Formats: sequence, structure tokens, C-alpha cells
Amino acid sequence: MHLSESVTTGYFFLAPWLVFAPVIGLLINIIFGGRLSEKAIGTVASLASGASFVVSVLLAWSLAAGHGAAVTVPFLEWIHIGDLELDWAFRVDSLSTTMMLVVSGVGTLIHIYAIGYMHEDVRFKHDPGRFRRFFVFLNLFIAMMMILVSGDSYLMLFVGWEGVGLCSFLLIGFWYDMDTLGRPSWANSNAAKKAFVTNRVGDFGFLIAAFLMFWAFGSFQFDEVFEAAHAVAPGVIVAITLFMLIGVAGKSAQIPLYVWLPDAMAGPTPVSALIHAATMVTAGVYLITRSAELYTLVPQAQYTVAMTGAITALFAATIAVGQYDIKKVLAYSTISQLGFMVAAVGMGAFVAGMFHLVTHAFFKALLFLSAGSVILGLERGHHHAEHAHHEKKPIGKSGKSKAESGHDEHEVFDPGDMRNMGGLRKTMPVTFWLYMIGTLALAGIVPFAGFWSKDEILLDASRHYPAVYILLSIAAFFTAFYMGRQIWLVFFGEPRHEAAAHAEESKPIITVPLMVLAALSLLGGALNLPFEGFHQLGHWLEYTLHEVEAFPLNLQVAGVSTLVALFAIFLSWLIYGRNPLKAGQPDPLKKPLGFIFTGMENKWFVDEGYFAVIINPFKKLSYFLADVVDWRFWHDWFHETVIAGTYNWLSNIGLNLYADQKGIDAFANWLGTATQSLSATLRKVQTGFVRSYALSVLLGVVLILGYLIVK
Amino acid sequence: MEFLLKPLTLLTFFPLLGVLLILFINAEAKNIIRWVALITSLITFGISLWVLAMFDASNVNLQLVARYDWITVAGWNIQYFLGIDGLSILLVLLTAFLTPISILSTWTAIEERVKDFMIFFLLLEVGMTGVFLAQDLFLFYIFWEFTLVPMYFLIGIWGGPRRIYAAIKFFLYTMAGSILMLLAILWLGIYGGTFSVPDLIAQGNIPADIQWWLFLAFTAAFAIKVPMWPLHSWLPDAHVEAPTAGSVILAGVLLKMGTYGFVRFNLPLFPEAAVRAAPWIALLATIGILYGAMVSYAQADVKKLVAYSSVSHLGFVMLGLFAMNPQGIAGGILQMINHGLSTGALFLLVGMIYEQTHTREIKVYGGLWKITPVFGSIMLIVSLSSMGLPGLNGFVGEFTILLGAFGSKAINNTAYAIASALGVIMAAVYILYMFQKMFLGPQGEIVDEVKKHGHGLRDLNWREIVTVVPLLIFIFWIGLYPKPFFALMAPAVEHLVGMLPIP
Amino acid sequence: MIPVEYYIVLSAILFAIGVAGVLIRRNALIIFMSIELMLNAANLAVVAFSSVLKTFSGQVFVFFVIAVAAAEVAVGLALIVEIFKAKHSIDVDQMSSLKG
Amino acid sequence: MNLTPQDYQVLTPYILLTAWACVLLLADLFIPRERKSITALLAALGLAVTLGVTLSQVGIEQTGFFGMAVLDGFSTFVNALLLVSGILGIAIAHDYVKRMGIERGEYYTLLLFSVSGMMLMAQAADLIIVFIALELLSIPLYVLAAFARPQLSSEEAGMKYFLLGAFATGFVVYGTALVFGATGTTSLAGIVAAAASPSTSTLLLTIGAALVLVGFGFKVAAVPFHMWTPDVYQGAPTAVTAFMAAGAKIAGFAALLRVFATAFSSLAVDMTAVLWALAALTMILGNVIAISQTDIKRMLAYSSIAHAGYILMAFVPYGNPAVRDVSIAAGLFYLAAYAFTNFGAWSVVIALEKKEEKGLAIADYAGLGRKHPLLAAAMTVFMLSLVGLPPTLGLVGKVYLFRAVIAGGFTGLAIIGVLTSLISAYYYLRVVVTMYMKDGEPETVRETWLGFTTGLSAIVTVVFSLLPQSLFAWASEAVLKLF
Repeated sequence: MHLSESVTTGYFFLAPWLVFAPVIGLLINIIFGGRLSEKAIGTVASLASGASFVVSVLLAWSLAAGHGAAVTVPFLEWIHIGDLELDWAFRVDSLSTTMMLVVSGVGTLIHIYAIGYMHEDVRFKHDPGRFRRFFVFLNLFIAMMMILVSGDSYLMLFVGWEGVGLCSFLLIGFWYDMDTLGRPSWANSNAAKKAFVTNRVGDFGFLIAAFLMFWAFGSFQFDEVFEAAHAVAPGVIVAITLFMLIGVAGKSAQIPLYVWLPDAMAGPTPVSALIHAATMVTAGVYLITRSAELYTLVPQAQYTVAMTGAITALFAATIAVGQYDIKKVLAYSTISQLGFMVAAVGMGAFVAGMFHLVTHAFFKALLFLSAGSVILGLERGHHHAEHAHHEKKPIGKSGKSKAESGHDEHEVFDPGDMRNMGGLRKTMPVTFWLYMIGTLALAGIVPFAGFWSKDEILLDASRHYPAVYILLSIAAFFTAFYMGRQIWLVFFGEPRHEAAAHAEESKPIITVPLMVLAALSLLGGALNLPFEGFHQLGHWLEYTLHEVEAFPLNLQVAGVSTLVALFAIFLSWLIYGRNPLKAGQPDPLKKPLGFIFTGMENKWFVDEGYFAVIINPFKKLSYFLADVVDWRFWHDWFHETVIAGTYNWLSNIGLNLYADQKGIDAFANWLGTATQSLSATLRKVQTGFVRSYALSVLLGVVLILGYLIVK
Repeated sequence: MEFLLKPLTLLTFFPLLGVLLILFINAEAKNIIRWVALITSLITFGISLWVLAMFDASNVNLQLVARYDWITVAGWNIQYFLGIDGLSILLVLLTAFLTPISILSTWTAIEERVKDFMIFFLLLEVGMTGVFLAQDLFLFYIFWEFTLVPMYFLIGIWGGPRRIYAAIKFFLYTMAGSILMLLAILWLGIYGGTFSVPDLIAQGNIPADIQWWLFLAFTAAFAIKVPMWPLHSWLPDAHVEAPTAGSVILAGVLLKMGTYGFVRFNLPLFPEAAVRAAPWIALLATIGILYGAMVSYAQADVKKLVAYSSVSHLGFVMLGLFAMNPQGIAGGILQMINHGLSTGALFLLVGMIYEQTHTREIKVYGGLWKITPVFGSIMLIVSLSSMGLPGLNGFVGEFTILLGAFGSKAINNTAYAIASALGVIMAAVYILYMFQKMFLGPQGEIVDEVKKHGHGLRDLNWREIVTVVPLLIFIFWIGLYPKPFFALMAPAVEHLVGMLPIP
Repeated sequence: MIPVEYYIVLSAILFAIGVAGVLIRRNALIIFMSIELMLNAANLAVVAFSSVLKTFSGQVFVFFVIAVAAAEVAVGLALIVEIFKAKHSIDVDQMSSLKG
Repeated sequence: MNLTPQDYQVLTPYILLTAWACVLLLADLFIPRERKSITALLAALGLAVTLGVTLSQVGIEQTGFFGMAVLDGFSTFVNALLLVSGILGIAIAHDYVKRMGIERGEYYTLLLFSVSGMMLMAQAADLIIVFIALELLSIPLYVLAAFARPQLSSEEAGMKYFLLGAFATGFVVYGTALVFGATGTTSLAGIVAAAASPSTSTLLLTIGAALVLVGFGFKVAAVPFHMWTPDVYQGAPTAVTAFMAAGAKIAGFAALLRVFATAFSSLAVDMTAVLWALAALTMILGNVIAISQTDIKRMLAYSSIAHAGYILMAFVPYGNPAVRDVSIAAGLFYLAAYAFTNFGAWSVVIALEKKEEKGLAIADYAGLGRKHPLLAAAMTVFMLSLVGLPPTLGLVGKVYLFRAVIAGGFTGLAIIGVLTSLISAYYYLRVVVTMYMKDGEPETVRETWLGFTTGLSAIVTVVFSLLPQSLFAWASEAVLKLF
């Protein structure tokens, strides 16, 4: 396939509206948002995102009608200088439309959910501008994500890549003046900054890859790059792909750059679902898939990618086991699942990776949003409990707002801590069932979506990469285990906190989108069933990826993975389900696993390690450079003492001692000792001023004559 | 009279008309003076747009030339020679653009000696425009040195507590470099028989060793002005002490005079020497990028932070210029504009908050976004532009520079570009640090402090918004659609690259 | 006839004595006399040269020098008198209020 | 041996001025004490008339009085400059002497005599005339320096100037004697002719030339012959100082130029090194010591020493025929630039000076920018000109000088030159800083002629920097006709 011909048929001309729709939405909200109601703001944003989805569907339809031939929709000439020609063009092919559909589809659902969530979230009701801000950011995110997936060149992809990083920063730090519990703190903004900076580290890798690409291939445009790639030394391509891997590690939270993602849970829950589970973090997977033609040229790079993914999958899964925060568990789970995807695309199983990307978007969004529903329920429960509490002893506290008095009197209540939950299946039945669907999908139980996609990955690994297969299988075991643990801790047993006891089910605006997602999680597997005649996603992506291996279901692999999952769930029941956790009781695994559990609990101290090895030294070096080197040494000492000091020294001689006087006197003294007979007389020079001036004249004469005669 | 009606002459000297007018206005009529200055600078900006309209980007030669013999006796061959081409047009526009903005920013910030201030400011504009337009080395030198004087007063009279120290330091440092350049200019004038830059370029054939010395002499002047590491020591002082408008112009335009000098003079006049020096300049630029970024991060004073960030940003510009390929040089020139816009805007914004709080210490701020949402949002955009976010102007410049440097045959070492790309990460570190500590997080102590003395912090008023919005427009414009900007300079840049004997 | 070198050497010695006098003596009057000595040393040299070279221009010069020196004396003495009136001393070392 | 009208034409301006001065000396006796302005006016008139005569002689080239005096472009240029200096010297002094209570008619007469001596110096073509001119210009200055008697500092200044001046004259005379001994003539043309003959004792000639150089070095305040300068400049009445700084320097350099460029051109190889060292030393020492000065008069004195160094640079390549013309023209131009700047700066000093040597500290200038913006602006222009920054004559002059020096191949000296101007920026700027950036309540006087001097100097300093063509042309033509 060469440069895609511009097709005039179909709805391709709509491609720019992928981006413009949300941009218009956010502009409306910026300009008129101050006068619109919360609902209106949310509706505008959701419509904008929905419009994007409609465009995506139309594009997909047009594409299918054109037999999947990729189409490039030129839009704007961007940077033209020398032989660098960068254009902003939209690329519509099966791969990008898949991403568009996921992003705008899941995105729209989350927009709708967020209208309810942001309204319900009583913790933050004091901020009247939150709706406008939130939906502006959310629309911006959709726009950026669309740029990312629809870009026709690596550079446009990078534009979106950084743009979503920005949105991630803005949304993680949405409650920027507090921590996750609503106390005034730097915590949330630190988390946001951490995400941005870590992403930038990854972007650095991407940038270098882009530079290499340009100087090796002379272009950033996908087709041109792939075409030129065959003629280039593999060493260069290895370098490109590995630098790209750094970018992937940053965006898709892989070792060693995953550390920002758990902290990103500081953002509102819809954000965690949309950005930090379903869409943005999968951009790395998309990037590798997009670069399939580069990666397949260099197996050594593929192997590195696969191993990175597999190790991340396992590593993050172990940490998830030791977490207490409902969203943190999901966060590590996301890292782990991203590891699965990266491993898959690393192995060359691009369809499997994309498949898992899609199903994961469904069920992880579902899980996060359900977790948000749980948190809201708990919040409401806490609210009720507080209320009741107050009614019992209303002594003079009535004047204070509840939130404030809550801070004053109690230890701060954490609605996300699973140790405060328990027994929620009774109080929040809808959420419970939705959560169950998500869990089963994630754990990989037949016939939920996760089963099919994960199985495809494992199958591919078992064929070509045994090490990856083993790692991923263990990771799958942990996945099922920590999800089981979560279910038991959250929904079963007895409430461990007043709030859990008073928890309340969420409203339909929250639960209805969840149901849609639940349905998708249940049925998403149908996208690419591993049976002859199916493999629809595979065929769809084949338009873009050319050679796609499609394996039939392998009962051995599928059986093993199902058994492993079931065993893990059983194990979790043994530990957490049979004897539900009591309030205040430590985790039952803590004792038997000892320091291992401590490690899991503390995320294997990776953050601390980074602080010790990178961040603190960087800070120290910064302060050293700024204070000691630049200021005290260079600014003060060198410029003040040496340069200005010399100045002053010279002038002081002038001031105090009269420079030429001193010079001449010194010279006179020297002359005096040199010629004994004259010394006595000449020393008297020092007594008289006019005469020393005359002496100066004489010295001049002597020197000049001396020079002229001697020469 | 024809001389006076040349567009470039008009553009350069029009502010003098404002100066004359102001001279006859009573010093107490502050508002009239402000309006006269503002309108003068706006008309100047209008003239610059007129010049732009007449400019033909596809022509690589000097255009709209105003060339008259000036001093042509006793072996002198000095000309009044103004001209504009793709290398300078953007900077000229930037100068004309930033001046009214800076004047507007002083509306309430400068209450003392408004008359003097405006006079100096307009004089400064004359000097700066002249620097970018002069095509005769002697004329250039006159404008170059002339800019020192008004800026010196702006810092020294309206600056902060250590203003005199800063002003003198600024003056002496920049002069220290430029006097060496003067000698080199004289040498060129003597041996080339002319001071006209195009003629000198056409003559060429300066022996390699002499080229090297001349190159160094010019570099001394420009490198101090830029300032390149390690000659940056005057910058934090000057920036911290200068009044807001002074900082804006200093960062926005005056520093560009240095980088512009490299493009206009060092590269075409001494091509062999420039190629020879490229790896060394690249080394210094890279050190400057990383060093500036690190040192910025450790600052407690927000103006100082921005000042050091300039060291880092201008390191990028230098790296691009000495990449000596179209990407690098065009990126470098565009980055000059970008830096002028974003750092100018940063200084403006910092000045706006300083006007209310009278402190530049970062740690007393915090949580301002909530109290002043408009201010916070604009600050965010400007910060992002400064750290090179795609879609905003900073990225376009930095990316093309790094791309150019990476594949540069003159530098011939990808390590510089890679190390400089690390600077992009560090930019995020220090900019986000600043933004977070001032605008995010819990409310800082300054909020209550200000409340004690009056109404508490207010958000931007209309005048302030009008001041920064033009900058924002360009920040977005260049970021989203830089093509017209590149188109203006591309032919000239490629012509310049063609002149360089790159191995 | 005495060779011209003798005159020259003598004039040089006289000149040196004059210079030394200026440097060593503190009395303004004596310093002034030393200066006169320097001038006259020059005169001597000129006259000597003039006689050797058989030209008159040198002698003209001497007359001028003598005349001008006289004028100088007039001014110089007046100054010295003024100073003496004010300070009751003509020690040049006491004239050192201006310095630095 | 008959004098023709042509001979008189050569010295017309000089004769006219001297005669005018003699008449004025007598006329002054009849002018009442409280109306000495008339004397000043008459003196200025004399200078102006002479200036007219001088300017009418532009283009005429003659020698007269048997080759002892010449009239050429060079002398016309210098004389015009000297006469303007004289007029400015009177303008600056007119109100000052009244204010300081030292108004006496002799002041103006002495000034006229001094100017006539300076003019003669520029026209001298014989060492005898040089000597006479030297004394004629010096003796009135000795008196003028002590003019503020019985104020002790003034008397001290006069005394020092007199003793050291006479001392230096001794060297000139002795040098002349040796030159005469070596060549058998005192005429400059004769010396050139004799120097070419192998029988001439080069050693004697060289020593003689060196001693003459010392005398001129003293007059122009070159290091190490400069030590009288700060004391005398400080002690003398400020108006005298201003005149002295400009006039004596111009005359000294004019003579130095003529004598060395014509008579001693054969010694160029040796002298170049000496002049190089003198120029370098003078620039360095003058500027460095100036940094520490707190008294404006002393500071300007050192500045004047430093500028002597810059002008000396123009003489360094005098033996190189290729650049000699340019460099001497540069020197002349710089002298003109310096003269105007100098008068301007001193006029501001006078505006601030009060009785009993008050108001002379640099600190006394605090707040001037606010209280008297025009005066401060003018002072800023002068300071910038002294540093050598645009838009002032100082820059153009320096550029001209450095160009000559570089063209002569003395890049090292040029580097010293620019570096020392950098140093000088520091102390000149301090004045500006004090005026604009420190608060104070300076008191100034408003005097018509003083203001005239300040304004004229400022305008000339700025305008001629932008339109230096005519002055350039004149200076270089002046030189072309010298040889």
C-alpha cells in the first residue's frame, strides 16, 4: 500500500470533526460555561464527545464500504522547512478507527457518567466552577486522543501523545488544593506533576526515536517510514524501536516508568476510568501496533518489548495484591493488564494486543466507574452516619458546615479504603453485580470478554515465547486473586465501618452507563472469537497490519488459564471470603507472607528507590548548582570577588595609596637599595609631593632615554 | 526627505516622534503621556505590519532597502543602510509587537516618573528595531550600543532594591562583549573597504585564522547578550531587578539581539570559522540548556526562575543556529520569537501578581488558581508554551531545533541533541514546579497577607487581559499553524545554509 | 680650542644638578633656581653647538630662552610671594593639601 | 631679510588676537570693577573676530617668517578649535568668576594670551617658536590656576603647575638644544633634511626628540608626566580647569603632531614603541585611578588623563605613511570631540559648584535627574560621550581612533583601548547613577552663558555624532595638507 489515495466517496471528509467536535464543546463551555447550569455543561460536553463517536462510526462505515483501504485526509500544512515537511493529516484505516471508536465510545459513556458523579460527589461540592473545568478538560482530552489516534505521521501522533499527557496532568490535579481525602495538601498536585514529568521522560524517548526516524527515513509519515524502513540498517531500527519503547513505557505505564499511574488515582474516578484505564494509557500499545512494520523487522526489539510487558504484568499484579485502596488495586491491575497488551504487541500478536486493549477498555472502565459508584455510596453512607452522629450530640456545632466539622472532630474518613467497606452487596446491589461482571471479565473467566482476549495473548506467547507465557500466566493468577480479594473485601462480610452500613445505591445516571459497559464486557469477546469464520477484529485490522496470524482456540491453553483463574479465586475465598475481615484486623496475608507482603503493600519501595536514586540527587544537584556553583561561586565569588574585586582592588590602591605614588615609591626604594650612594637622598622623595611628581617626570625621562639608548 | 519616507526608516524612527511629543507634555499628565506612548508604539506596530505586507518572502535578498551614504570621507565608507529579509522580519515584528504590550503593562505599575519612563522605552524601541534592520556594521553597532542606555535607565530607576547594581552589571557586561566586536567591525571595515554586510559577505575570502579571531570577537558580544553559559551571570540580576516591562523587553527582544547577531553576522561573514566552532557552541548550548534548567528548578524567586529558564531556552536557540541546517536555523529563529512571546508573557504575568503582592518568593504563594482562575489559566497556557507542549508555539521551535541538531553535519554528534532533549524533561520539572507551587496546592500565606491590607487578591482586570491575550493568540497560532512564520524565513534560511561550507 | 664635547658634558652635568636640585630641595625658591639652572645648561649647550656649527640661530634661541625665563621668574616669584603670605613658608612639601 | 605681507598673513589670527589682548589689558583698566562683563564680552568678541579671520583662511597654505611659522589646513583646524574653546572658556567663566568673587578683568586677558600661545603652537615650524609658544600658553595658565587667591588650594595648584611646568620646559629646552646640536638647525624642515644626512648623530637627535616629547607629554598629561593634572585641575578655579583641559591638550597635541610627524619622522621606528607605551600606560592608569575618585573635578581630571591616552594612540602609527594621515585626522577629530564634551561636562560641574569648594562631590549630584532633568540629560550625554557610546561624538571619535590604530597594525593597543573604555564606563556611569537613581536635593544655578555652553556642547556632541561627515572631512583635509 502506497500513499493512500484520497477517496472522495464516503464520509472521510468528516475526519477533522473528530477533533473539532470536542474542541467546539470545550470552547462553548469556556465561553458560556459561566452562565450554564451543571447539567447543561455536562450535556454540551457529552454531545461533543458523542459527535466524535458518531463521526468515528461514520468513518468506520465508510472504511468498511471501501474494503478497508486506508484513507488520508489532508488538513493543514504544519511545519515546512528544508526537507522537513510535516502536515496535519487524518489517517483513517482500520487500526485508527478501532481506536477512535473505543475512545469516543467509552469516552462518551464516561462523560455521561461524570455528569452524575461530579454532581453526587459531596466531598467537593464547595467548588462551583468544577463542572465547567472538568468537562472542558475532558473534552480537551477527547480531542487530543483523537489527534493521537488519527494522526497520519509519528509527529501528529506525538502531538496528541503530549496533549493527552497534559490532560492527564490537569485531571489528576483536578482537586489540586487537597489530597484524595479532601484535606488541604500538595498531594494531588504532586501526583499530577509526577504523571506529567514521568510521561515527559517517556516522551524524550519518543522524540529521540522521531529524530532517528527523520534522519534515517526522511519522513515522519507512516507509509513513507515503513516503505523506507526496509532499506535501512537494522541497527537504526533497533534504536528507533527501543527509544519508542521508552515512550511506550511512559505513556502505557510500563516498567520502569509506571510509577505515575497509581498516583494518578488522585483524579476524580471518571478520569481514572477514561484516561488511566481505558484510553490514554493504551496509546503505547497503539503506537507499537502502528509501528508493527518497524518492530517486525527487528526481533531483538520485539523480544525486549515482550519481556518488558510480561515483567510489568507480573510485577504490578503482585503489588495489586497488597493494596487497600479500591482504586489503587484497579490501578495496579491496569498496569498489569497494559503489560499483557504490550507483551502481546511485542510478540507480534498485534491483533491480540488490540483485542485486549478493546475489551480491557470496556471492563476496566466498568470496574473503575463501579468503584466510583462504591465510593459515592460510601460517601453518602458516611454522610448519613455523620448526620446521625450530629443529631445525637448537637452541642453548638450547628453553625459549622458538615464538611468542616467532620475535619475537626474525626479522623478523616477515606471512602476508598477497602478496610472501611464490607457487605456492600446488600446496600448496593446494582453496583455489586456490575462489579462482578467486570471482575470476571478481568479475571478471564469464560465467556466474559477478558477471557477471549487474554487467551489469545497467552496462546500466542505459548507458541513463540515460553518465558513470556510463564510470566503472563503467573500474572493472570495474581489477577484473579486480587480481584477475588477485592470482591470479598468490598461486597461480602459485614460492614467494617458505619459508612458502609449506611451506604446507598447510586442513581441511574451513574448506573446506566455502567450497564452499557457491563454488556460490552460480557459480550466484547464476540469481536474476535477464535473460531473459524470469526476473527472479525483480526480481519478488520488486517487491512492495516497486512499479515495477521489467526489461531483457532487452543483448548489446552484456554483450559490452563481458566483453571488458574478459578483456583486463584478459590484461594482468595479461602483467605478473604471464608472468614471475612473484621474492622481493624490486619490483612490475613500479612502474617504468612511476612516481608513479601510488606513489599507488596509498599509497592516494592520503587517510589522510595526513585527518590533515593534519581529525584533527590537531582534536587540536590539542582540546589548545588543554583546555590553553590551558580550563585556563590560564579555570581558572587567569580563576578563579585574576582572581577569586581580586581576593579575595587585597583581603585583602592588608587584611593588609599595613590597608585602611581606607590609604584614610584616602590621603584624609588628599589633604586635606593640598588644604588647605595643615592639611596639616602632618594628616599627623601617620599617626603615631598611636588618633588615626587617631578621625580615621576624624571623617571619617565630616564625610562624613555634608557629604552632609546639601550635598544 | 525621501530618506525619511522609506518604510524602514519610518519604522525605526517613528517612536522618536512620540518621544518628542512626550517631551512637551507636563510630567504630571501621566495618563496623557501613557496614551501618547501607547499610540506611538501601536502606530509603529502598524508600520511594521505595512512592512510585512510589502515583504516578499520568496526573495532571499534584502528588501525595502534604505541605503544612503553617510560618512564617506577619509577612507570611511559608512552607509545608512537599512534592509529587511527573512532572517530579521519576524524579530522586527516581535519588537514592534511587544513594545505596546509592555507599555500597556506599565499602566498602573509605573507611577513614578512616567514621562522619563516612556521616553526611555520608546528610545529603546528605536534602538532595538535599528539593530534588527541595520545592514551596515557601523550603523548596527551604534544601534546595538544605544539600546544599552535606555535599558540601563529602565533597570536603574524603576527597578527593585538592588537595581543600581543590576543596571551597572547589565551595562558593563554587555559593553564588555560589544567593544571587542567593535574592534572586529573596524577590522572588517578597514580590510573590506566597506561596512555593508551584504558587500562584505559577497567579498568573502577572509583568511581562516583571522576569521577565527573575528568570529570570536563577534561571539564575545553576542554570547554575553544571549547569554550563553557561562556568561549568563548578569541575567538573573537584570531580570530580577528590572521592572516588569523592562523584563519583558529584555527577555523578549534584547536577548534576541545576541542570537540574531549570530545568524546575521557570525554565520555568513565567517562561515569557515562558524563551522569550525559549531561543535563548541553546541557544547556550550547544551550545557546551558541543562544547567539553566537545573538551576531554575532550585530558585526560590519566581523571576529568577524565569530568568534562568531563559538561559536554557536560549541554549536551544543557539543549538539550532549552529546546527546549520534549515531545520535548526529556522527553528532557532522561530524559537527566538517563541521565547519572546512565552517568556515575555511569563514576566508580564509575574509582574501582574507582583503588583498585588509585592513578593516574588514562590513559597508564599499556592492555590492561586482557585482565587484567580483567569490568571491561573493564562499562566498555565504560557507555562505550557514555555515547556514546549505540542500545539503551542514552544514545541514547534524546540522540535525543529532538536531535529536539526540531531542530524546536523556541522555539529556532527547526536549526543548534543540527545542531551538537549533531556532539557525538555527538565523544563517540565521546573515549569511545573513553579506552576504547582504558585497556582496549585493549598492556599498560600500571601493570600491572607494581601487580604489584611485591603481587598485581597483580585483576578486579572480587563487591561491586563488585553495585555496578555495578544501574546496568547500568537502562542496558539504559531503552535497550531506555524507555516506562515516558516514561510517568511524559509527561503532566507536556505540561502544562508547554502553559504556555509558544511563538511 | 676646547672641544665641543667638553661643553656638552658640562651642560649635561649642570642639567643633572638642576634636576637633582628640583628633586631634592624643598624650598620653592631653590627649586626654581634649579630649574633656571636646567635652562641655562641648555643655553650653554646651544651656544656651544652654535659656535661649532657656525650659525647664529642657536644664539637667537638662547636669547629667547633667557627672555622667557625672565618672564617665568616674574610669575613664579609672584606665586611664591602669594604662597608665603598665606602660609609663611615656601616649603613645597607643605603644599600638599591637594592629593589623592 | 624683509617681511612681506604674506608673512603677516601667515600669522594674522595670532597677531590679531595678541594685539587684541594687549589692547584689552589696557582697556580693562578703564572698565569699572562691577562691569567686567564688558571685558568678557570684548574678549569673546576678539576671539570671535579671530575665529572669523581664521575661517576665512581655510584653504590657504603658506609659510612665513622665514619658515618659522606656517599657515595650513592643520593650523586652521586647530586654531579654529582653540578659538572656539576660548569662547566657551569665557562663556563658562563669565558668571562663575562673579559667583566665586574672583572677577577681575585680567582673567579674560590672560585667557586671550593663552589662546594666542596655543595658536602659535599650532603654527610653529621652528623649535624656537614651539618653545616660545609653549611658554606663552603656559605662563597665563599658571596665573589663571592660582587665580582664586587667596584660596589656598588655588594657590597651591598654581604653584604646583608652575614648578612642574617649568621643570618640564627645562627638558624641552634641553631637548631642543640637543636637536640643534645634532642637526644644526631648529627649523622643522631643516631637521628633516639634516636627519637624512648620514653625518647627523642619530643618538643625539633621538635623545633630543625624546626630551621634547617629555615636555609635550607634560602638557597633554600623559603618564608618567601627568601627576600635576589632578591636583591642578582640582585646585584651579573650575572655569580655568575646563579651559585648560581642552585648550592645553589641543595645543600640546597639535605641537606634538607637527613636530613629530614632520621633524622626527625619521625616528618613527624608535618613537613608536615609546608612544605605544605612553598611550597604553596613560589609558590604563588614568582610567583605573579615576574609578576611586569621589570628587568630580578629580574624576574628570583623571578622565582627561585617560583621554590623553586615547589621543596618543593616534600618534603611535605616525611613522607609517599609509595610515599616518588617517590616524592624525582621527586624533584631530577626537580632540574636537573631546573639547566639546569636556566643556559640556565642566559646565555642569560649574552649575553645581558652590563657594568654598562645595558641591563638587559626585554624591552631590544625587537627584539631579529629577530636579533638573535637562541638566542631567546633558550630563548624561557628556558621560556617554566620554565612555564612547552612541549617540555621541565620543563614540564616533573612538571608532575613528581605533580604526586608525587597527589599520596601523596595533591591534593590541586597540584592545587595551577598548578594555580601558570598559573600565571607564564604570565611573562615568556612577555619575549617571547618582543623578538618576539616588535621591537628593541638588542646588544649581541658572546662568545664561553657562547654560549656553552646556546646551551647545550637548547639541554638538549629539548632532555631530550623527552627521560627522563635515567634521571628518575637515579633519582629514587638514592633515592632508600637513605634509
